[in-house]
Amino acid sequence: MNYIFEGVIGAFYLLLAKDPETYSAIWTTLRLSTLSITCTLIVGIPLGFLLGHYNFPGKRAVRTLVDTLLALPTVVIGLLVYAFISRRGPLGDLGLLFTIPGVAIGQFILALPIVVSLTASAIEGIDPKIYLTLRTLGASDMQAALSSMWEGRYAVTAAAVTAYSRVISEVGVSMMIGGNIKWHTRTITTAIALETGKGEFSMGIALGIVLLAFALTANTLVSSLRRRA
Amino acid sequence: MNYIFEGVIGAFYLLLAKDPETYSAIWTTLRLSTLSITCTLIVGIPLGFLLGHYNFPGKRAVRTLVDTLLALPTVVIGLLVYAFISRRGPLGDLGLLFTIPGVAIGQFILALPIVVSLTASAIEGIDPKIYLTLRTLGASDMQAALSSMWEGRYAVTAAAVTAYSRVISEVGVSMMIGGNIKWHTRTITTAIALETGKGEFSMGIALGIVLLAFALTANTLVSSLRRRA
Amino acid sequence: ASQYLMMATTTSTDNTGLLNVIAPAFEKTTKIELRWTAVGTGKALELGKNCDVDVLLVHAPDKEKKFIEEGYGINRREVMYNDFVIIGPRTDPAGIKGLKAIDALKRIKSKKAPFVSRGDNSGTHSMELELWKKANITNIDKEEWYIQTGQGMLNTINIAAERDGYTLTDRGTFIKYEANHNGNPPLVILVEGDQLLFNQYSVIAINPKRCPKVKYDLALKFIEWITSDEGQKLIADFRLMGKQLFVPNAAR
Amino acid sequence: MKNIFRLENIVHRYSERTVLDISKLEIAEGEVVALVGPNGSGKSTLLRILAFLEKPTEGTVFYNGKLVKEPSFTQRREVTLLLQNSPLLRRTVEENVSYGLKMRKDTHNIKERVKRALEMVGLSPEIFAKRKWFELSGGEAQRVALAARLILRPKVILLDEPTASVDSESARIIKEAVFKARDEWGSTLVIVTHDLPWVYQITEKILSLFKGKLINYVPENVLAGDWKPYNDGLLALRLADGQILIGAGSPQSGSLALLDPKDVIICTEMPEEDSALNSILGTITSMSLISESGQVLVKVNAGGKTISSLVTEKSVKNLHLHPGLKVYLHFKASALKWI
Amino acid sequence: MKNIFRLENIVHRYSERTVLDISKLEIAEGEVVALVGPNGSGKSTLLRILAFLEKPTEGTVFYNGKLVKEPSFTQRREVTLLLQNSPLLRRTVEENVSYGLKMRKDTHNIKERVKRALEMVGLSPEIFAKRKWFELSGGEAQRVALAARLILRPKVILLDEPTASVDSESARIIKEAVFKARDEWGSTLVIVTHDLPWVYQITEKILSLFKGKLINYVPENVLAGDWKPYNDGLLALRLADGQILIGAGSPQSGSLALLDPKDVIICTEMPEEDSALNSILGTITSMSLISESGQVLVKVNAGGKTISSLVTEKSVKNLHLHPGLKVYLHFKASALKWI
Ligand SMILES: Nc1ncnc2c1ncn2[C@@H]1O[C@H](COP(=O)(O)OP(=O)(O)OP(=O)(O)O)[C@@H](O)[C@H]1O
Ligand SMILES: Nc1ncnc2c1ncn2[C@@H]1O[C@H](COP(=O)(O)OP(=O)(O)OP(=O)(O)O)[C@@H](O)[C@H]1O
Ligand SMILES: [Mg+2]
Ligand SMILES: [Mg+2]
Repeated sequence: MNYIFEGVIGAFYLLLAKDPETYSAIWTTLRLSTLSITCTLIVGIPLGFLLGHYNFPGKRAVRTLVDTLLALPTVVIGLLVYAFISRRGPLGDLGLLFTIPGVAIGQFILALPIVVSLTASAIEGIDPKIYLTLRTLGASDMQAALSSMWEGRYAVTAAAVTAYSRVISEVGVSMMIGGNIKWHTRTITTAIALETGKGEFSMGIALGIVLLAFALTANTLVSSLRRRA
Repeated sequence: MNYIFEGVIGAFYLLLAKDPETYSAIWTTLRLSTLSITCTLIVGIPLGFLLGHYNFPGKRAVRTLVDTLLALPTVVIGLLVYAFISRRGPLGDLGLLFTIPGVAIGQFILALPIVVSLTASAIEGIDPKIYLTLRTLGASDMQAALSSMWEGRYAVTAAAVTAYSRVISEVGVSMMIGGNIKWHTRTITTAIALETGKGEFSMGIALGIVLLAFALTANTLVSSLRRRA
Repeated sequence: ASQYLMMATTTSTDNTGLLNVIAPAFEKTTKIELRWTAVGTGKALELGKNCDVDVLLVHAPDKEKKFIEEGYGINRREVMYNDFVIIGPRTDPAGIKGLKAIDALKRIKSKKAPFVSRGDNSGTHSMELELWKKANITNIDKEEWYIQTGQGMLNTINIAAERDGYTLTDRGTFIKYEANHNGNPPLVILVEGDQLLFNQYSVIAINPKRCPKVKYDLALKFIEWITSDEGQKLIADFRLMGKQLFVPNAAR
Repeated sequence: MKNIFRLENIVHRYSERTVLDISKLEIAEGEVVALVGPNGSGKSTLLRILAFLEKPTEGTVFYNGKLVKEPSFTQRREVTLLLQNSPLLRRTVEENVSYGLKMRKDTHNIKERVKRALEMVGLSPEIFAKRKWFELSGGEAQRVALAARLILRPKVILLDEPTASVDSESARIIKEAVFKARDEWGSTLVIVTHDLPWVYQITEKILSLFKGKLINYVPENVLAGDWKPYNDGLLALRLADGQILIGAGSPQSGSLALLDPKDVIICTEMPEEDSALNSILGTITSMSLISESGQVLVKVNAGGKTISSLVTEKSVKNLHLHPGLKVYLHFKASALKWI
Repeated sequence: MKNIFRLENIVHRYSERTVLDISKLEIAEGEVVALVGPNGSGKSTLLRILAFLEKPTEGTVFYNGKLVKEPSFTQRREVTLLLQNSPLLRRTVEENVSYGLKMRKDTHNIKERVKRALEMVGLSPEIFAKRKWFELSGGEAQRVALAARLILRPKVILLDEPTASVDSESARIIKEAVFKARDEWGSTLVIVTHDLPWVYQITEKILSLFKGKLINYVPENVLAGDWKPYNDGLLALRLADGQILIGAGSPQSGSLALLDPKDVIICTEMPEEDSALNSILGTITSMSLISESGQVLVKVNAGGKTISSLVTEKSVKNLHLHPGLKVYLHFKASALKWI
């Protein structure tokens, strides 16, 4: 119980005293998650639309496959990406190991099924008459796709929020690919894992609260955007 | 690259040769995830309905809070639960630490925001006229809630699938609360983490494939249920 | 610093805080930044095999020798040691206090007292398995009292504390654990000082012949520095709770 | 007769905009009430309040003599509403129709009852019972939704444009079904429709809403336009063909003139000059018999506006009125009511 | 005149059920076509095919003389369809109406054009432009959807029940707006409606669908019921009041009799006996003038069935027909067509 109490106080201390290690981790988390979520949304939302909107043979199978990939553990993603970008892997020359872009690749793989699956569900939930309406008003395929996403914007945002949360709270990929290197690839979550490993439980909780504060900021932004729309 | 190749072969070996350690982990994963997802759905779906359906002051704030809790890292959840159920914690006498029910508590905390948030989105996506229709046909509050969930069944299932995937792929809570104790609380994911830590990367990938096979089975079941409805 | 050196090391060197002292000093002297990833010994060696790091700081002598023999690494130098201790509840239900390591394990087995093993192929785990072997105790994998955690040292100690069990730990981590409990931990040292419980840490440079891209020159500089008087003194002076954690023993 | 609904001082607002303002409204048990009014006049809103789906912003609702604060479950179940463009549930037709009964756990002989309800709205159970909700045409869906209400044999049936997209033959069947409900089960009916001939056929009790207010006129003749001051404090509206309508009174700006069809007399000749008397030339476009009342609703197109007049069958006969005939419409300037 | 649409051998099926079966259909440019038929006869399906939203299961569609396999983007944009119960987009009224123009990147003077489109459907831009999609009544929403189509000034406008839930004054405005489209922009119009008097008013070209097939009769008089064999190979249908309708021909079982209103003669006296001639007593319920054609559609209720007759204004005058009058309807047994 004390951990929690000390953790709360510790969180305030870290944030208010501008602890440089903590701020470095926050900054890394921000850069990393922005990079990975941007890529994921750019690729995932169109794929989710295609999967949710069109009927094609094997659609159910693809859907089941995507849902299955939701269960990919982060460590496994870390291993898979590592196999490719390790120096002896096929992409070793790119020097992506222990870098933020490298971790972003893993987080992309992690978040993509979430975005695809939930966007597809969001699109399926839209009244099919809406799509017909868009077409009768002369929307091109692309315009109709964008507009029907706008019609289902709450559910699409939910997909994005879920994926973003997954990305900032994950530790397996960041640890495996990023290496938790101090000042460089240490994110809030890998810092938490480190502190917990050291037995510094209240520090772990304090950093956890810092992460939640970070997520709260992001969500408040999203929520105020939502309100405007 | 070899890791992946060896991993695939290893997965077949583990499954076909009925490796007892692997099957023990599969069985633990099954028991644990069934317990935690059941509790989560029982609590989370009604809460999600309330949050999605009713308008009340502070609704947006609650929604933002739930979305923020989506970002709770598993290690932090592990720490929080540990603080309560450790022998020196307030619930220490229940002896929940290093047991499956103990881990289930943590996974419940992990999955609950997912179910609540996505169910709320699903409910918000339903044409409000549907709820009115249910009421005009004489449905009680409870019946109308259940029926409107049925109307949004695709999105509600998506919430459940996402939460279940999160539960079976998480490692932080299982490690922290379960202790990854061989033959007892070792799940597929904690086994993966262990093998990876040992440097047995191909074994980690093999176990990852085992987990995916597990998830595929579950999703195929869900998908065939979906088809019937 | 424009140049940096990538090191893979075991969790104990990082968790105790030693590297937080060494890295700045090294950079100050050589203008080379030290970056490290703290993983299990097994994983550290695997990273080395894949040429993903430049240098290793690990503690599993047998595996290290194999690593060198297979040509993955060169220039192995011993750096420091600490020792392993067997810890357990103050009440010591199995009564092992003061015994030799082998006898203590035999006692634990006969009393079926809970023994918590890391079970993760780490240096500590390798040492533990060796001790069981020396005590001629086999087939304990499925015993009710033999708990395998597959986790890091501190978590394993915590599990042992929760279970009122015994475990084998390196002294550094135990001091850290003591510190976490403000010097009054539930588990205390019951067996120490046995010659068998010696824990050697070494540095290894990755073989540039196999891995042309590794920063072999920087790795050599690091090895040279850590085995130098300056490095060795830093290790000797590193203290937690006023206790020394590692004993420098680099051979000249 | 007992009142089933009594509404007092009902005001309903959507974000500051008042859409309903009814000081008193009584509906007797077993009565058939037609609710008419232009788009946006508050008809659907009133039905939602009567169905306890919405609470009025202000005012009190009495149901069956009892003040309703929170409608009880039984109260709610006694009243059913067919929403405007009612959606179907994502189930088969059969499940849609039986839904209400299942919720009531009243499943005795349910297959048979679903069959009969479908037949009541003119849908063949063999063809439609197993169809999915999206495998229906617009009118078919509308009728399934109606069947889902009729099967409940409720005390009060509120229907929001039940025949909007239904073909004429089916409309007839539906009208019959609705009457069956009143005659056999004694249901009270409130029906919103734009089909005025039907309204006149089914009931004498016509509630006419206009901008949220109950008015005493059937809004057959709503004379909107640019009313301008004229001699003697009168107002004038110029029609497209140059004729001038004259009204008395002092309306507020932007208000509309209403003219009760009963106040309009049809003549075949030009009457004497009288400044306060309108006498407008137009062509009869249609004539409809109003059920058994022996009255005929005559619609006349005068300068692009349609003005209706309610005349007796006898005068239709005497005047030899017929569609296409040019006639004069006479009504007093004071017959125009302003709202 | 040039054909804008030519359909050949169109068959459309939903999971094995044939809902449309048209061997040939031509629609000329600038024409106004009314599409009528009972619920489920395939009207909406046909409109979806004309709007290129759906591909017929079999058959070919020519648009503007060209065979359409995959409709080009331009082709699609030239045709707009108002869906039955058209949903609005989850945006403001203004954004709904301007959506099509924005998609065309044609945003010149857009505010003004939105205003005019709203006025065209009788909605005040000041009141409605900023409203959200759900802040509208049923009829208001319907009119916003229509405005969103009219603003595009398309070559072809397909309207699926544009006046279904619209009040009579607004219906008049909409009807005017639709004509403006034809007269000013030369648009081709296809209108689905159950409002038959309107149909007769607007066009001579009436396409009548019945169970997916084009038939040559306006389905005013669909005489469904239990037709039974009678003397001389004729068939008979007993009405509720005991009178008997007689038909000739050999229909398939379950088929319906159609009677063209033009084939029905109204008399005020009982004619001579003739076994092959029907002579049914009924009461006139309504009479409507058919635009400028000088004809009047007279509806007669005979034994619960409504039978329409199309007569000249002159004979209406001569016979002194008026609602409420009892008349005899004469038509040959062979005038009944079976489908
Ligand atoms: N949810 C809402 N929010 C704001 N305004 C609304 C809402 N629902 C309806 N209105 C407005 O309230 C008024 C009354 O609407 P109502 O639906 O009761 O009209 P109605 O008489 O049923 O019209 P119609 O014949 O078109 O169905 C209209 O001006 C409408 O724009
Ligand atoms: N998606 C669908 N799947 C299966 N059957 C359908 C589907 N849509 C329509 N139908 C059926 O096709 C037939 C024609 O439907 P359509 O909507 O074209 O009729 P309609 O003439 O527009 O009728 P209404 O006047 O009721 O709008 C109907 O029998 C209907 O049940
Ligand atoms: Mg309405
Ligand atoms: Mg239709």
